[in-house]
Amino acid sequence: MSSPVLPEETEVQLDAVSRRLALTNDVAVRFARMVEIRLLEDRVIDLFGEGLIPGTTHTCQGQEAVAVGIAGATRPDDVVVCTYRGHGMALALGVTPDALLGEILGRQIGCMGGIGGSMHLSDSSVGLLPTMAIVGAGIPIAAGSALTAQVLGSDRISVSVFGDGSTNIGGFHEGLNLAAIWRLPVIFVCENNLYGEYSRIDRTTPIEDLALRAAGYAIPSETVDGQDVDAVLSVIERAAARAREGEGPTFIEAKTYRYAGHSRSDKAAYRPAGELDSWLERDPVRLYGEKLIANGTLDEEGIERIWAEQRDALEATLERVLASPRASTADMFTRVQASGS
Amino acid sequence: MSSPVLPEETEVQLDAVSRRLALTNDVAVRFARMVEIRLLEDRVIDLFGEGLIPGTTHTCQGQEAVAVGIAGATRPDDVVVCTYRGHGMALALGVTPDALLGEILGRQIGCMGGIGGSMHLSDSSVGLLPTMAIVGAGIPIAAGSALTAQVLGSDRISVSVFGDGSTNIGGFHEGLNLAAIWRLPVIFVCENNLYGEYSRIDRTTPIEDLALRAAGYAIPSETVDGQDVDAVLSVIERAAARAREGEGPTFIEAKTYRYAGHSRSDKAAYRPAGELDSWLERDPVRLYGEKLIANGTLDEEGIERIWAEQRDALEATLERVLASPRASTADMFTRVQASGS
Amino acid sequence: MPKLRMNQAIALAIREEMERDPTVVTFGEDIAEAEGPFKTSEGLLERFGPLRVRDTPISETGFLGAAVGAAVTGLRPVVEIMFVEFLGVALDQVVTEAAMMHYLSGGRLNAPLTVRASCGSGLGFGCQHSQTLERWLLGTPGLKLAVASGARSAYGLTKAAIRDPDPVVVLEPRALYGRREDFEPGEDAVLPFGVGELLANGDDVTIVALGQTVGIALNAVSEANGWSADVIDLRTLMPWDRGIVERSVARTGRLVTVEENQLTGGWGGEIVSHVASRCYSDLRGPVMRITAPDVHVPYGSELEAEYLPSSPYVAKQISELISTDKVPGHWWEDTR
Amino acid sequence: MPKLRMNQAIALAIREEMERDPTVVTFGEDIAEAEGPFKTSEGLLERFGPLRVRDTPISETGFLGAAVGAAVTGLRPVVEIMFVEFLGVALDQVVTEAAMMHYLSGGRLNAPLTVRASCGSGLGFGCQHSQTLERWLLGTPGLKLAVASGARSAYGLTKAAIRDPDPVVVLEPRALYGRREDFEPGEDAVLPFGVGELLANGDDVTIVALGQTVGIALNAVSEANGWSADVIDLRTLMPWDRGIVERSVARTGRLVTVEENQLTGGWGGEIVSHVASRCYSDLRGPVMRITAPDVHVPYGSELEAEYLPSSPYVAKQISELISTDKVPGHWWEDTR
Ligand SMILES: Cc1ncc(C[n+]2csc(CCOP(=O)(O)OP(=O)(O)O)c2C)c(N)n1
Ligand SMILES: Cc1ncc(C[n+]2csc(CCOP(=O)(O)OP(=O)(O)O)c2C)c(N)n1
Ligand SMILES: [Mg+2]
Ligand SMILES: [Mg+2]
Repeated sequence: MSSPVLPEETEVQLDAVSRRLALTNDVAVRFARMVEIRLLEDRVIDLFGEGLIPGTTHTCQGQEAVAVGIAGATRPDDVVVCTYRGHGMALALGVTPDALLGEILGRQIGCMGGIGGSMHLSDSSVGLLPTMAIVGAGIPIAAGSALTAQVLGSDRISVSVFGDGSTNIGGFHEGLNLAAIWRLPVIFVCENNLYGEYSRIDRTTPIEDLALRAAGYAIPSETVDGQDVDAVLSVIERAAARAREGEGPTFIEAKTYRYAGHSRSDKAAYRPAGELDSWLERDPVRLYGEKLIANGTLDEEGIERIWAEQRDALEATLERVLASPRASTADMFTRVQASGS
Repeated sequence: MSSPVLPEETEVQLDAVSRRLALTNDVAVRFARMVEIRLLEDRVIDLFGEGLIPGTTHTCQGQEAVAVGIAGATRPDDVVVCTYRGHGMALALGVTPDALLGEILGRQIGCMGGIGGSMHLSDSSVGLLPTMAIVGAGIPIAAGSALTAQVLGSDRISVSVFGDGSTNIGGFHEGLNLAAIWRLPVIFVCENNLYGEYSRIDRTTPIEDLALRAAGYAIPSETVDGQDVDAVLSVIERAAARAREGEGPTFIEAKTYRYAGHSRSDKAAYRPAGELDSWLERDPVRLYGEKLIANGTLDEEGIERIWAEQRDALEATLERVLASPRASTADMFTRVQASGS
Repeated sequence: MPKLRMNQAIALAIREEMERDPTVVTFGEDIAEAEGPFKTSEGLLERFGPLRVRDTPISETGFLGAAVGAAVTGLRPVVEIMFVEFLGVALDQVVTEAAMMHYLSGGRLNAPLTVRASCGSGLGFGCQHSQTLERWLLGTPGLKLAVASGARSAYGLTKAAIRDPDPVVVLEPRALYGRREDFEPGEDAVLPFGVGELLANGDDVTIVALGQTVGIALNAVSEANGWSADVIDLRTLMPWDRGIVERSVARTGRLVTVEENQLTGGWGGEIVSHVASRCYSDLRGPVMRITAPDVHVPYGSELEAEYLPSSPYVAKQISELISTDKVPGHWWEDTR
Repeated sequence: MPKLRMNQAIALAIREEMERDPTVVTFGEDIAEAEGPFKTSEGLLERFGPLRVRDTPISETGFLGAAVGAAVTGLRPVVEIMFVEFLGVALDQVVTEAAMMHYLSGGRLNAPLTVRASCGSGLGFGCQHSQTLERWLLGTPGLKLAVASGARSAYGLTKAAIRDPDPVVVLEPRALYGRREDFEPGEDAVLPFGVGELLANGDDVTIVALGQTVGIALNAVSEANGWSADVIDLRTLMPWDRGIVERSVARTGRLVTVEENQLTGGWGGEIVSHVASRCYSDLRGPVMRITAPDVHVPYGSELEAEYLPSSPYVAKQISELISTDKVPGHWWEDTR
């Protein structure tokens, strides 16, 4: 599990790894993590609304199962490259709420020191490469991190997470082709939440089944219900096994939905009436809770307790973060170059 | 046939249009044009060998049928966007050998005034947009010229010509997707000559049938024998009809081969033994000559005469061009901006 | 006189040009139905319909390339790049294709294409969404480059860009979209390229500013103590108005550029070099560039405010220059 | 001492670094089986095999992005961009992704990536294959930028780039690939970044050159009549050696930059601005930039030769500067 990308481990980083392992090993933790993501995202929207945060943010309510499924099916020494819509993925991978909210709120305890903001998360201890704010840029980067594993002969894999809208940019095409021709151990996960910004997918993409595109690179593909965490988990597990066996990339389309608008200022008025409601009927957090009750892992009360615990924890975190020091002027200068500035 | 892209017509330009119409109307001219291309390309290689020309050149011996087929199936007011491997396409569209050799030899009579060189041809009188030397760049540009026809309500179409290697660059992906979603009147013609520079297609592209990629944009596709000028012609005619009817883009893969290396300095040692020979057996110029004899259009002697005429014409052209003035220092400055410099 | 926000002024400029010339079309990501992420195309889809006002896929190379192809065949496309950084995935189409079309057609084709891009810091968007990046464009033969400094200049430059026969990039400082300005739209408000504007008059120094720093420079001058300055809004960088700068420096004897860029590679170097070279005998002190430090744009209101030169800082640096005839250190030379 | 061509020196540098460090890999279009379009990777595939030496599809965004991902996870990729213009389709990966990786990881990750790109005029490749384009890169925080001026500096800079923890772009003037130079390869020949080299000594003027103009400047000096010059090969533009330039100007009192770029937006503006600003009191005459005109690089040997500043032209301009203490007009100011 040790990795060449890991420098000295700080306390927070160790914490991230244990959080990750807890999620891998315990389905109740998996559920709790989904709750954590949901609550935190809702809170972030509020914080922006209250004017506490400058800039923008992209939340992922409704997409929790994809993030938790990916995290549950991979190892902390695997690499994940996701996007500006990365809070959920980061938390699922183990990034602590302190580090995440710290970053969003511009604090030094933020996972990149509070000078990146909501779109720029990173934690190498759990394999989260910096989340990039340029659509498509992360796709070839994920291929490249898989190249490292291939060249060094390790069985680490990479996961590239991106949206439906990103399948129209050149980096998608080039990244998938390169991964295919080099047989790289990488899984491409397209979170098809039906929208790229304010545009519905059918207005920008002339096909419905994105797997057709994978065929253009001879990459095997699967489509999965993105609201079902176990379904996501098992499709990723299969793809990860293929990748670790040297059988190359897999393309996975997870059908999902984002409840909030594209970013802080978007009220999502462009959505057809009823669309959100019909997706809410298949809410991934509730569905998973029901499943855990059905199979006897938890009872109603256990579910309620998890919600309550997570609510309390979030408020405690927020208090800690708001009391912690902001990024300072010096921080602007010290991480521009690895060779010192 | 008049076009908003046409400024004042010079003699040479008028000549280009008549050359184009001659090719459309007369199969013997079509054959003569293929001979012209073959001879000129061979001569260009010699000229470079003799040190008469600086820089590089990309010739198209073996691919004549694709160029002539496209020219024969389209109108002079349609738009064609091709690449640095553009001599054949330019001649087929009507560009005169004087304008072409003039450009290659840096003369003011060159089709862009002798300051562009072999990779940069252009003649708006026959719809040839400037040939660009950046792989893939012309693909969205062709889509854009089709957008003009769509917006202005004209029935002009655009043809985008590019190589097999270019199907791996982002501009290909984005250009095709945009053309599909906007239903633009454009035909994408991929000249699959099996190589991108020195790399055989199977080493860079994980699929054999490039039409699979078109499916990723819901673009209908056809594969055609690129050595058979009539086959190319009819596939383009079908696609052109679709485009003019408002039915959107078509993707055509023309299977062909380049006899020479990628560029002036390339001896093509990377080719498997026998590959060139097997393609030479289906030489497009010879095949077409045989067909014209078989159907009684020409006899052996007629074929010979065309070769001889074209040989003489080429030498005469070359003499004229070499005697004509070189581009001058002032030419460097006068065409940098349309608004004057 | 209507008081327009800068984004409204831009939408008005595009609308008027679309009325005037049926070959003007506009497209970009979410500019049609959603009327633009920054509301710079409000009302256009409704007025001109989906043939001329289009949303695009997330395909900067695709739609910029399409704009190039459309421009050389008879349209005048106005395309929006949501954040100027996104040009990084498609720069080729602007600087290597569009800018060479006239040249590569032997002077026969024009590429009358307008690329609008929001730019700049001040809104907390973080390092990949807060730069100005004139440097990617400055120096490209065949291209023109304008930078808006408010509603009035955005209106005038956008209209001029759309009418121009050459490809033009217009940068729009994002932090100014919401600011209102009084001005009279119309033909007289069209701003010619290559003509700077003198916004304040003074004797001791010539300040050249652009985009977001125009307001900063004007504020600095209003706080000036014991000195006065010419303040020039350069408005276009390609071409740039050598005459207005040279004439002013001939009077003031000093030149200061105020830019939003990092120090290295910014446009200020071009102006300063020209003056130091060609107006040497007019100078009575060193030329000076006031810029941001050579770092990524930090996130967070406070740090971002420190990053961008502030009016008090500009005033302080200029005071020191004038009183000592030496260029004072940049603020970060002390800090670090 | 072996007499190596510049392309051989580059291949040797890569080979030695690959021997030294098993995490060094190299890829690009036709660099493996064909050993590079300019033969800069001769022998590498044979020596290191297809896992570490790879041909890529024509996908600059794809393979540059892959290099970024590989770099932050433990490899040291050396990627070739055949002609620097091709960065236009993929600039994002270098300046917005690679250059920000260290910053965006809170300082935890490095992106030790070397991008090699051939550049420059002189071989008749026409306007889309003959530029230098430092301007696309200069000023990008987090990025380093080196320019080779011959076999020796190409060798030393390439090795330093591969060892550097930050992303580095090394530009290789294409016209120099075939030129031979005598030098001793090895550890001592590794060239540190940010250190210029004084190649000639003189009293009257400091000439700063880079890449292909280093040889041009040296020739100009050898033809100089009545004056002598310090000639500095700047070698790296990010960081650039302020010290060597400042010290020289303090002695000579004059600065001239000789660049291959068009006038506007070239690196010379950065050097000249710094000196005009910070070394003002050392100057005894105006600073001067000698450049190409603001046009596309023309095709054809004669025109291309006119485009690039020649040694006699450089000598003439400097003579005039020294004798008149005025900056003479550029050649094209008379011509047009
Ligand atoms: C190259 C580039 N173009 C445009 C944008 C602006 N942008 C940010 S997110 C986004 C939509 C992406 O949609 P999708 O890929 O479906 O992901 P989602 O936001 O739905 O998760 C756009 C257009 C960008 N960041 N980068
Ligand atoms: C963006 C870009 N990358 C690389 C090149 C260098 N290059 C020129 S031609 C070529 C091969 C293109 O192959 P293909 O598309 O099959 O066309 P063909 O040459 O076979 O006609 C390459 C890699 C380029 N011109 N532009
Ligand atoms: Mg989406
Ligand atoms: Mg090919």
